[in-house]
Amino acid sequence: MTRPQIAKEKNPVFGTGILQGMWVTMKNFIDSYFKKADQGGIFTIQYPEELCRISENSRNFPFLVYDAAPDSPRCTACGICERECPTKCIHVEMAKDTAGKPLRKPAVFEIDYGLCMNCGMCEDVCPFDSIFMDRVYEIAGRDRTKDMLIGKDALLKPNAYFQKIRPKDAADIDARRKAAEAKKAAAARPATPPDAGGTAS
Amino acid sequence: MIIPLPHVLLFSLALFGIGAYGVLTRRNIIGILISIELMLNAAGINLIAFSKTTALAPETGQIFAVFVIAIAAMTATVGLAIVLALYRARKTVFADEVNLLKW
Amino acid sequence: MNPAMSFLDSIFVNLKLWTLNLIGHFLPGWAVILASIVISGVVILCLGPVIMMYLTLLERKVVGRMQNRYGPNRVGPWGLLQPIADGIKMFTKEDIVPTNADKVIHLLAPIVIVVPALMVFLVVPFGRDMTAADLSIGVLYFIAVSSVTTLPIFMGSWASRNKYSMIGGMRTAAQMISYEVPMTLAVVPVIMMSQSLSTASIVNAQEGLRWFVFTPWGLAGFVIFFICTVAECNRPPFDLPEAESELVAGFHTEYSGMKFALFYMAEYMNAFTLSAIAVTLFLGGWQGPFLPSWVWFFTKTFALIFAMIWFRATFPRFRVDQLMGIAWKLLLPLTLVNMLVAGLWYFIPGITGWVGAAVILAVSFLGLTALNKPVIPEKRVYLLEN
Amino acid sequence: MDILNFGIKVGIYALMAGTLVLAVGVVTLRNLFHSALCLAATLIGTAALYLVFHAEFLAAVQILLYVGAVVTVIIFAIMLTEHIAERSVAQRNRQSLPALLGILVLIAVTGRILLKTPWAVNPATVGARVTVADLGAALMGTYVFPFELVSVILIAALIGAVIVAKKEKSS
Repeated sequence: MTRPQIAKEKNPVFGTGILQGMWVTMKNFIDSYFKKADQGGIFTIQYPEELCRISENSRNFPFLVYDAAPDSPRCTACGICERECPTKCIHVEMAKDTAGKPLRKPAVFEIDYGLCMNCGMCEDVCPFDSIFMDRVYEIAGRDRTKDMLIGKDALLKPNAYFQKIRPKDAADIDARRKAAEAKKAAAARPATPPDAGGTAS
Repeated sequence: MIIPLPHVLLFSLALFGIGAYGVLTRRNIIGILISIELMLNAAGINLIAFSKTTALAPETGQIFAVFVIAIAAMTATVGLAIVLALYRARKTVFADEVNLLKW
Repeated sequence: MNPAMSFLDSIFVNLKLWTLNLIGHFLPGWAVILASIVISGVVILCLGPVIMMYLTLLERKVVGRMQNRYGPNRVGPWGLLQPIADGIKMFTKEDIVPTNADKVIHLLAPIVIVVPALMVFLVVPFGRDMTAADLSIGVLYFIAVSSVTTLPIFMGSWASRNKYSMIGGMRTAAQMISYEVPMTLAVVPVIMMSQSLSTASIVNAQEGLRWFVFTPWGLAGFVIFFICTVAECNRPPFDLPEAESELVAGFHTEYSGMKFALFYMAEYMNAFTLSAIAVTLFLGGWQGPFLPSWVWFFTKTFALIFAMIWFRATFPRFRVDQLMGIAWKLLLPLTLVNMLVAGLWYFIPGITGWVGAAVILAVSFLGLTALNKPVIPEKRVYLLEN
Repeated sequence: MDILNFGIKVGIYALMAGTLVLAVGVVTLRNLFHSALCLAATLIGTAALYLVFHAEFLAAVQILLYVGAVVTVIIFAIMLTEHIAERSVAQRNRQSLPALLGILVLIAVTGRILLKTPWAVNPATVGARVTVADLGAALMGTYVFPFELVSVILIAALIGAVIVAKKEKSS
């Protein structure tokens, strides 16, 4: 067996290595007072006062988008997301008017955040660009059946919010929707659009 | 002297007697060493007490007490080294089991 | 020194005298003596734990800063109430005693360990005329009392009936006995120069800026003493007795709640008193220009404590053989040389003595380091038996 | 000052009694570790008694060397040989009773002699305060030969202890 070669000592004078090491910690100590996080200062985030900067692509729980007002969401209560959801955490009921005729918007839209596994399937399958993944994370509750079951009122958020959290996606989607609408308007110019109130933006 | 000399001497005598009893009755060699320390200590008290009362030069007794302490330290180190060597060789620390040289 | 400064300088001394005068009006003479003892005692008994509490906070903050963190800053402004929160937590924790433990000694060990830690405060000169008891054997008293600390550590480690505690206790014994030798010998030149063992007169011998650390033997002695100090209070990089990664927590593995808190307290009070004694012996104690004496004393002491924390944040733990090697093969011969050098420096006045002393120390240091080349252990080959 | 003096006197006698009780513990306790701890307490009690005789230096040396070093070494040895000293093994040989009787006779006779002897108390010595400097001067002057002798013996003991306790290399 040959003995492993020990690297030649870099510091010729005894003790300089110790001083170098001490200088490293001292520099850290001084930098922690005078430098910003990205220049070698403290990068700890003081959580409740300041929040983490979240990257645009972060996703966790779904929410619903409305354009003009919360009582006219993009969602048409088609129920595709409800069917496709792997954990079956979405529950949708279609709204009906007084005569019993179904309206194209949800009466009940509930998501059980306790069940949801943040897969984003609902966002992929939604044909009306209505359901998207949010990135709120301060949603802890004391009761897993009550506090984790989020209703329609809490789920509905304006398009402006969506544009704020995911500007790139939102811009793409808005552009696509605008183009589709323009096409539709061009095709059916003589007639009035049947659901102008619902999709106009 | 705040207390009479014979009282101190009686105290150190009692300490010496207790130590001697320990030396005579303990089986464990370390126990015997501990008891010897007690006896040496009693001697130290006597030296100090005499140096404070009857000595011609007051520091004599203290000097010899220092020597006693030094000797005690030596006893402890050498004695315990012997105990360890004995323990390694014969797996015992009992004085009456080390009887190889007994007739 | 202007009157305002001298008022500040002796504020605590005058406060005590004033209180004693007040007591003297109402009570007989023996009560005044008793009260004098009680006042000093109470001040020390309060000072010790308070200093300990804030040392823990200081340590956590400074180590945090050195590791790019904030450290505790939630309880109270800048985390100032954190030690109190910790104390409450310690008080309310369950006290667990192992089944096979030696119950009495297990209980006694943490109580006994605080006693020497508090007793050392007696000879610390906190400022001008601010030594609680100016014993004629002050330094020796300090060395003697702090050497007792080994015993309760032994008691705790043995009574726990735990192999980690046991190993920790054994390591403590080896380490503390070894480092006591160079520590005591490093003090000898100071005693030679000041010709006294009393801490107050040692400080007085360093009048003005003639601190012992500004002489060749003083600098060497200070460095040796401080290294031994760090080793004596089991702080990193000498924390083998309580090495977390190897021994769980060493001798206090089996302690919880208030008993653990007492161990912790003793450790931090030892760190403080040892730094204070290092300041007294080498850094001129409370001597210093412009500021009140006690401010100087505490500034210097906390500077040393900061250095200890700095070591903790910087250095990895020693190996056992390296630990023993430093004490016996490097520091001990160096202290012996240092004693000789101190004598030479005293008898050869002027620049010759200075240069000669410095040269002898440097040469012996380099020689010793050359003799103590790190041993690279043989690579072990384990042959599989077939 | 009378009350203070009386208190000190009572304290000293209590100290002596406590030290004796602890010393009895040293020789009678079955568990060697306990008796080593009792020894430490006894030695501290003795050191306190040294303080009564104004031998501060001796008291400090006593604590430093005995409690700090000797007791630690003893405990070290106890720990290394511990599992032999188990509770089931007899810790005392069969000469307890004769030893006790002999010691009692010794104490009785010597104590009687002690009390009967007219001690020639030297008033000059009683008043003298021995400083550390005095001790150092005496050690380096009058007693330099025993001092050197003790240091030689210390070195011999140190080397001897290392040699005796050294583990022989297995060949």
